[in-house]
Amino acid sequence: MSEETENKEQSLFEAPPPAEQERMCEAMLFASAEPLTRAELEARMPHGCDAAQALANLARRYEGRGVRLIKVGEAWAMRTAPDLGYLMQKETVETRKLSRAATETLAIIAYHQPVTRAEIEEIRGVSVSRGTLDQLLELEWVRFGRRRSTPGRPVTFVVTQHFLDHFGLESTRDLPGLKELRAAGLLDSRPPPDSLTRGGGEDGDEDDEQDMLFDD
Amino acid sequence: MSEETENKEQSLFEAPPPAEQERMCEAMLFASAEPLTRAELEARMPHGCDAAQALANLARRYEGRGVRLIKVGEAWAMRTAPDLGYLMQKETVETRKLSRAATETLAIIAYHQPVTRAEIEEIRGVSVSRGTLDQLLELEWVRFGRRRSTPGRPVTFVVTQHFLDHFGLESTRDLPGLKELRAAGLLDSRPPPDSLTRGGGEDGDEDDEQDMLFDD
Amino acid sequence: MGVAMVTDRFDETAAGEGAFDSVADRMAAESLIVDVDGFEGPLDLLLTLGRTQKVDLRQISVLQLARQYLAFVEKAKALRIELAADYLVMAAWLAFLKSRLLLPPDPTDEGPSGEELAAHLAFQLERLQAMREAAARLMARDRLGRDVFARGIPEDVMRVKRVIHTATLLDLMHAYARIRTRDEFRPYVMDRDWVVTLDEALDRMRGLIGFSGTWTDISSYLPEGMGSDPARRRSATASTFAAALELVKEGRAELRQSEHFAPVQLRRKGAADA
Repeated sequence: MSEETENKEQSLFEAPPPAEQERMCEAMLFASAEPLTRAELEARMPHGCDAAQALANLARRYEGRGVRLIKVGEAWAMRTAPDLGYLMQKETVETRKLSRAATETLAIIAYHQPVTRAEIEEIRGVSVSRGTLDQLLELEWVRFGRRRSTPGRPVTFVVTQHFLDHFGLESTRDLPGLKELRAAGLLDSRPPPDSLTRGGGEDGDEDDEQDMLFDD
Repeated sequence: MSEETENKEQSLFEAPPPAEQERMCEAMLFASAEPLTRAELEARMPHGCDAAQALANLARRYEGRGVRLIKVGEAWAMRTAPDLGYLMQKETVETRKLSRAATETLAIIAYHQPVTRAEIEEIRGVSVSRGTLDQLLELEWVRFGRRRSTPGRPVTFVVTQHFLDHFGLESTRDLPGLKELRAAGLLDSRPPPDSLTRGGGEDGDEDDEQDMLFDD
Repeated sequence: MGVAMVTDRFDETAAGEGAFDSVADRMAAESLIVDVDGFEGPLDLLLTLGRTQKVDLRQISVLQLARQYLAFVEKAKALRIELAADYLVMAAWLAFLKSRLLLPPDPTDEGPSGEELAAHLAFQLERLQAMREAAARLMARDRLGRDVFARGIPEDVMRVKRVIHTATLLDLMHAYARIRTRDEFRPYVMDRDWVVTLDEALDRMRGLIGFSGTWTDISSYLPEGMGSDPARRRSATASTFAAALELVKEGRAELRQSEHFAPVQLRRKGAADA
């Protein structure tokens, strides 16, 4: 094909103007209760659309409004402004209050992910009951990550997009106090200084592999 | 908590500014699972608010946007703009091979055009179902040609420019003749194995019957 | 000498706050013991005990903490409260740690020093405390469904399936070749539409023979319309003749031929000679 025909073809599929693309993203995000990724948006838009630009425009447009465009991991969602939460009492979802064990376990997974069950137990100094992890998995705040490439290939746990969405986080890098905790060395994996570990359950060597996920 | 009490205290004296009331309605209408009446909105808003004004402002603000404020009976709701309804569909495209009956019919039209339905049937040796021709017409590979000036003035079929484009032909004259087909090994003793897979039999007559079965 | 050292060091700490410690330890142990079940394991208990020191966890006296913990365990024993095994394991470990911290380092011992062990315990406590605070901050965030809300009337995305049919030029060639050469590779079959079978002939003659009292040329028994198609006529003649023989065999008919190549004649058996 010659260049001329190519150009003609391209113009046939010219993307809609930016304002129109913004409208499209607005409609799709409004219609969805779940966050949508850029790819998901573009898959439904006409050929040649750039959702990234439309999303940026949209985020600006909704600044300070009653609803906002927020980023959740790799996806985007419209959510009500947090200061107006009190108006939505009718919409409030009664969630079972999480036990202290569950909230601590969740925090450990979020800040230390990917983390094995043994590592969670090492940090909390107590064994993790099956129900605790089940509850977090059921809430879809936590999922199984990759297996560790250490002996026994233990399974790891990581937090999910649901978790980010629920707590209004763009990514795990935005976890409150993450920087300070890291600076204080409290997110390091520091194996016990000897083999005389208490409880006898933990395997010190296993921790060596636990490099911070957040380093990237 | 403190914000809420503050709001309440404030409401004792004066209603929030109009822009704030608009934000409130926006958030409530976004989050509500059903349309809300003006009374329902005001019941949730601080004392002294005028939802009617806020709704009017909101309706104006969303004019021409991807979502609109609409009235449902006595209540209000936010809905996707009707012209963007197509974005709420996820189209999955499945590619299928053209049926044998359709391929044969198409081949006959390409080699013998303009050709009537009766002529196609004579060449194929079996009747051509309406569905087969409809499919080819729908694919825009075939269109109606001139009527024959014979008794009954039967309609003829010809292939389209689209057909030529799809098959990479300049004209139907480029279609190889029987000699070339034979030279290319396409006429060797037996039909190509893939054409036999469906019926499984080697009996030509049986194949014809199969064709008719699969015509639709 | 070792004993002297212990006394020395113990005195060092005891001089300032030793007496207070023991009272505080006892009081702490007594108030906590009621709530053993409320603790999430020994580390949690240690953290709670550590808080009574009213210092930053980084400056915590692990030695004092060990004493507090051991006092707690003693108290529990005195009250005949059964502690879970891991509390006792921790007690044993802390007793070991205490001795390490109090005794001068043994040059033959290759294990970690008491200070190293104490530092790690302090780290663990600080880390647990940090995670606990992080959890609280996390739970206090604006949360979806409580402070922040998603779309109340989500619109479902309809799934539309579209089928595209395709064919290649080669498919087209194959198809055309198949049609145009159908006869060439037509397998051999007996085409039987011009055949008159023996059964057909027999059926026909059984119906006719009853009326045949006189000698009749066998050719008159052929089905009608045989004249035009010689192949069919041959087939009909053969099967009619065979059927005639069959009738003779059954004793229902008689056959005769006056000479070679003369017409074969047939009549009903038992008919009177003409």
